[in-house]
Amino acid sequence: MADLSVNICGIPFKNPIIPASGVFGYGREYEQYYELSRLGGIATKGTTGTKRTGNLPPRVAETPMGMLNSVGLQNPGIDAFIANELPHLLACDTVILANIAGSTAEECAEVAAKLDKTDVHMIELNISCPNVRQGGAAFGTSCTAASQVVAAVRKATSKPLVVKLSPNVTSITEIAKAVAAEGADAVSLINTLLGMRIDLRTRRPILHNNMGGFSGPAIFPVAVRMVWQVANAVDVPVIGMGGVMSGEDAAELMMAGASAVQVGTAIVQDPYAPLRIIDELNDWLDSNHIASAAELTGSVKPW
Amino acid sequence: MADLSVNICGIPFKNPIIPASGVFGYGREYEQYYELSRLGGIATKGTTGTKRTGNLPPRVAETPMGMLNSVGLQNPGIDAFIANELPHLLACDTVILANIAGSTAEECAEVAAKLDKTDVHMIELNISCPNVRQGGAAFGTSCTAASQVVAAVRKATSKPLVVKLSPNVTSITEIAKAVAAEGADAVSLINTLLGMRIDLRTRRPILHNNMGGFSGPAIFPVAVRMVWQVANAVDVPVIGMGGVMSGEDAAELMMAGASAVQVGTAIVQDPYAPLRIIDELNDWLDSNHIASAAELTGSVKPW
Amino acid sequence: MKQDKYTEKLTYSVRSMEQLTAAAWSMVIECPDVAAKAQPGQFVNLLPDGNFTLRRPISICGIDREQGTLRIVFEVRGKGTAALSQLRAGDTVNMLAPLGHGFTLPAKETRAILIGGGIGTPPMLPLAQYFGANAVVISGFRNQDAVILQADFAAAGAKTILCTDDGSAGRFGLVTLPLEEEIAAQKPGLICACGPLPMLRATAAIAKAEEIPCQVSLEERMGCGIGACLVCACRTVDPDGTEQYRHVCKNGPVFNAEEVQW
Amino acid sequence: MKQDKYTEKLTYSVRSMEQLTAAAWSMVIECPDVAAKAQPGQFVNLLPDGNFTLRRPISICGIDREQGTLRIVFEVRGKGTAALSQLRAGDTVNMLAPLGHGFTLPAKETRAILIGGGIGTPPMLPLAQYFGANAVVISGFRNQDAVILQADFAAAGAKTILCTDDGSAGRFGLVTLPLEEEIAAQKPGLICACGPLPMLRATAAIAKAEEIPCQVSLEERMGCGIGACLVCACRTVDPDGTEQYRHVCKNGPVFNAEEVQW
Ligand SMILES: Cc1cc2nc3c(=O)[nH]c(=O)nc-3n(C[C@H](O)[C@H](O)[C@H](O)COP(=O)(O)OP(=O)(O)OC[C@H]3O[C@@H](n4cnc5c(N)ncnc54)[C@H](O)[C@@H]3O)c2cc1C
Ligand SMILES: Cc1cc2nc3c(=O)[nH]c(=O)nc-3n(C[C@H](O)[C@H](O)[C@H](O)COP(=O)(O)OP(=O)(O)OC[C@H]3O[C@@H](n4cnc5c(N)ncnc54)[C@H](O)[C@@H]3O)c2cc1C
Ligand SMILES: Cc1cc2nc3c(=O)[nH]c(=O)nc-3n(C[C@H](O)[C@H](O)[C@H](O)COP(=O)(O)O)c2cc1C
Ligand SMILES: Cc1cc2nc3c(=O)[nH]c(=O)nc-3n(C[C@H](O)[C@H](O)[C@H](O)COP(=O)(O)O)c2cc1C
Ligand code: FES
Ligand code: FES
Repeated sequence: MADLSVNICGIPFKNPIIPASGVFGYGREYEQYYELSRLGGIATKGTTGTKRTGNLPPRVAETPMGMLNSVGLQNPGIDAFIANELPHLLACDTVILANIAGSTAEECAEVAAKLDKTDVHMIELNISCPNVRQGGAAFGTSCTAASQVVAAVRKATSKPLVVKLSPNVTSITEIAKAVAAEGADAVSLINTLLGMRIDLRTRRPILHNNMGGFSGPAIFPVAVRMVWQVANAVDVPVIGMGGVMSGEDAAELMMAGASAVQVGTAIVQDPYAPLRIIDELNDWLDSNHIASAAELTGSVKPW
Repeated sequence: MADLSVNICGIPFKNPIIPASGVFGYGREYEQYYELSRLGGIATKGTTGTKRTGNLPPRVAETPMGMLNSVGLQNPGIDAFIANELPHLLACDTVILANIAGSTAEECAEVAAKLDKTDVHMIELNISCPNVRQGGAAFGTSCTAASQVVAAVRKATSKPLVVKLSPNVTSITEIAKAVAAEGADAVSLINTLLGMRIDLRTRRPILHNNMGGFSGPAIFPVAVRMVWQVANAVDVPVIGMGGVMSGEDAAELMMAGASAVQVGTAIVQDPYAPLRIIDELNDWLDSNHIASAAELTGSVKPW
Repeated sequence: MKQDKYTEKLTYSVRSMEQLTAAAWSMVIECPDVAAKAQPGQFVNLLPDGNFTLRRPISICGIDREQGTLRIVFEVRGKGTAALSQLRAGDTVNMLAPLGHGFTLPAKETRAILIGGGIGTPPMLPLAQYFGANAVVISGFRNQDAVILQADFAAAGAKTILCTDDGSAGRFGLVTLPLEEEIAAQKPGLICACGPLPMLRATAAIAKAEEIPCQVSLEERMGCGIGACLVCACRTVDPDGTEQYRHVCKNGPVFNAEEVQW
Repeated sequence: MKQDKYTEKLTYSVRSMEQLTAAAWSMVIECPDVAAKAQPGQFVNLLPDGNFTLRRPISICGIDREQGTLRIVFEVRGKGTAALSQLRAGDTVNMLAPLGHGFTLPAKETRAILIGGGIGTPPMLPLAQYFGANAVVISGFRNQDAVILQADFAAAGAKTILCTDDGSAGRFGLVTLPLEEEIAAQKPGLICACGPLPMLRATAAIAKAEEIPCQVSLEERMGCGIGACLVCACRTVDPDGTEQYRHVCKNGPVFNAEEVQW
């Protein structure tokens, strides 16, 4: 039995496996399958300043070893989250990362300020959300916009702040450096790539939103590459994700530089995925005589 | 039997299926399997001003429904290509797209100028090659560098010029518009994404180059998305590629906006892939009572 | 299929597999734990073998608590259902079930009209078995070759009315005509329907006009199937008129027809 | 497996499948067209069923022109070879073969020393059959449990020398010791070797020092397997000293030891 515990920004995690934002809701649906306390942590569904109804359906499409989604940040708003969901989550004996988003830096800061007054453990700021002030391009695709939103949120909270990066950029290391410079305590990556599928019969895009977020095993090599690049570019810890389906995948992302690993699409496919991945990671460590998961972080030896 | 012929920049193609640059060499290895005249066209291995030996092995890794390569543009140089390979290719009764690359705009222009004097049908300029003048970032990742190299090549040749775009950018439409403005007659996309895999046992990246080009079915949804975005942003024809494995995939890329489709990784897996894809496209058109493949181009009806 | 202790929890045996038409298959799955809880209108979510990312939702067509089995009937549409149609007795299948919110059933004595269109007919069978002779099952199909489950409905004791789009079997035309006739003959206490959206919309409109309670089973592309990923949105209206998205996998697949924003 | 006319061309039947050790399997494939052309040292490129992008190269271990079959022997290393090990007699396999440049063989009367390390031993068998009593086969394995093909080598009439890293079977230690002894006993006209790189390097060094022609079969991760994609690069030196990359799948897998940049 290897030591699976990791520590990120001073917060201890039992193990490095965390359901990713958006696939786990607020955890309630999974309690019928297992106790949430077995998880390293939980990243909650992205929450905005006010309630959002999300995009028109269809919101999901399958791709070779992947999926597209266009949920559009459907959520009840930060006040309802704090009132109805957070107390239950905080009683679950696992690390809660409240994932937040907004259309303006002010909205993000306001959401963060409200969370700052709660006992939530960490805030994960998703900067892939379209920035209404800058013509709808995501905050996460320009260093200026990214810096600006992180600066605003940083002022609003003293909680450990994880900034979640978009992979749809020319240089993710530039964005990572910009958000670290503004006081991000950690970065998480990757959010979804942008993809599209067309229904040949109807000649309509499968998603009503035409394009959507591309996740799952297919994107794993992009995740490994970006985690490696970012871990070598910034001094803050990296939480890795993107296509992790097995304990070995988690180990690979950790070697690339991740201190912990989030799991998204794997859970959409199988509610037990995080538990299986924790077990597989432990088994892999044991059979390779590695005492602690934390030793893996950044241990790749580049050529 | 549907009409499979398409026309791009005034060049008639028998059918829209073209082996992509880098997987088909100069066609010789495939002649033992079938006559090259059955193909819509052939995009040849990327050729540079002088001979390149390429990167150290290992140069290939598998990923979920995809692969990474780091060949590093191994090629005999433009003079040897023109002397030893082109005559044979031009005798094959199919459209030859000479794929070229270089480390400087001058190198690319010089290669194009040499091809301009040959009977090659089209030049496909790969701008994913690292630009030595701009610190190694690919030409294809900045509008300025992309414009500059296309302008130089445009001056060097009056052949139909296809510019092959990199997907590793924040906005592929900006790059597409920039190269169209400099006189590209068509664009082709997508080149490989950038990915990485690690060998867990040795803790070494599988590729000696650490990172490599990510291709195959996994990237198909990114290709569909980018082809759709670019086809809506520029007036020049689009040649689509990225993960096409079947006639239906080809039809999907054409609906998204492609006038023809290149096939890469599918051929690495199966030498017969292009013939199978031509047949499947024909069968799909027939069973959907569509008279001509060209009708598909851009026929998606977005929501 | 991977065999770890978690995957085992979702692994069940195929008891039998029968081809009903060129495209439709009937599968009986051994799953005592699921059969014990399953309710009419709920669905199962199957992960086909091969490189599939998403599960495939299929309605429950039969619940046999004694045998500990469920029956599903599905049509081959694409790659996933094609892979499922390859399964044979003794094979295993990865299934998350029972899922969703099923039909809310009044007393068995209620006169109920059950409407199924095409591959929407299977979830009507457990209802026909429940209401027995008090049920009228109106099923519509493209043509004779697509007709399924008529003997099962008859065996349940229900009055069965068959329609086809081309008149090649049963009555010619849409299911709404016999529906109106049956309502005229004797107003039912409940209408249940599953099938293509235009059929559901027309049925809901008739039920509303006649003030008959109506429950419909909806379809939407799904991810998790348990209410967490929010991809299976469906526009609904609250009694106070506010529109919102609810989720087919958790709030549905069965909704009261008035809840749905048609 | 997809069944179109192109895939059919690459689809062959498994005649038999035998497990040799915990990890190693021997497969006989019916492929008269391939067997007719195959040469010792060439390889086959197999696409396992499932979601694999790349084929798996495996050396030819037996060529039976009369039966129209090839034999391969492989070890389960990862997912691809694990999938291949699931195949049984009567199953089909997608194979591109024969590929590559094999051994260049002098007269059968030549004294030849054939060196195989671990899963590098299989390509030595056709050579042992060719040289018969003139061959000395020196095979090295991790331990007793990994030993394969010794009876086959003996049946070919070759002198067989077995070594294991831990002495659990045959001689203790590396294959280079018996190699030097055999050279000392009678200088051979050819050394052929396949196995781990350090073994090949050491063998090549001895052959060079003793001025004995030496051919080695190399491994490199592959794509197309036919010389087009250029991923399977191997550093070689031309006689004039210029270094270049050649390709294991087309110029090799068998190279003259002096060509290789060790
Ligand atoms: C609650 C519910 C109950 C259903 N019950 C039945 C049933 O009893 N019998 C039956 O034959 N079919 C039923 N369906 C439809 C069935 O789920 C689809 O036909 C099936 O998912 C198609 O998968 P495929 O791989 O064959 O098609 P593909 O087109 O290859 O599937 C690709 C993707 O699209 C999704 N998809 C495609 N069509 C549909 C659809 N109509 N509804 C939902 N997702 C779709 C798939 O789940 C998958 O994610 C039901 C759907 C829902 C939502
Ligand atoms: C010319 C040649 C002949 C070979 N002959 C034999 C033989 O006779 N018997 C035998 O057991 N093995 C042989 N090998 C090695 C065999 O190809 C690999 O063990 C096999 O590809 C591993 O695949 P996998 O899916 O099990 O492993 P994975 O690690 O899951 O494979 C992932 C990827 O890595 C590649 N890969 C991994 N290891 C190797 C390797 N050592 N060489 C080449 N590619 C590799 C695979 O092809 C695949 O692309 C040969 C290799 C070459 C190049
Ligand atoms: C259905 C779905 C909804 C998602 N919603 C969110 C979200 O609200 N906020 C966010 O930061 N990421 C969201 N994501 C992205 C995931 O958290 C994760 O970054 C991405 O899916 C890559 O990981 P994976 O390949 O393991 O799924 C969502 C992903 C999916 C599939
Ligand atoms: C082994 C290999 C070598 C390649 N070499 C080149 C090249 O020299 N020039 C180029 O423009 N693209 C090159 N590519 C990219 C392909 O032409 C194509 O853009 C990419 O692989 C996406 O298509 P696919 O998914 O069908 O493979 C190469 C791809 C592979 C797999
Ligand atoms: S499918 Fe995930 S919420 Fe319905
Ligand atoms: S594997 Fe393609 S050239 Fe060798």
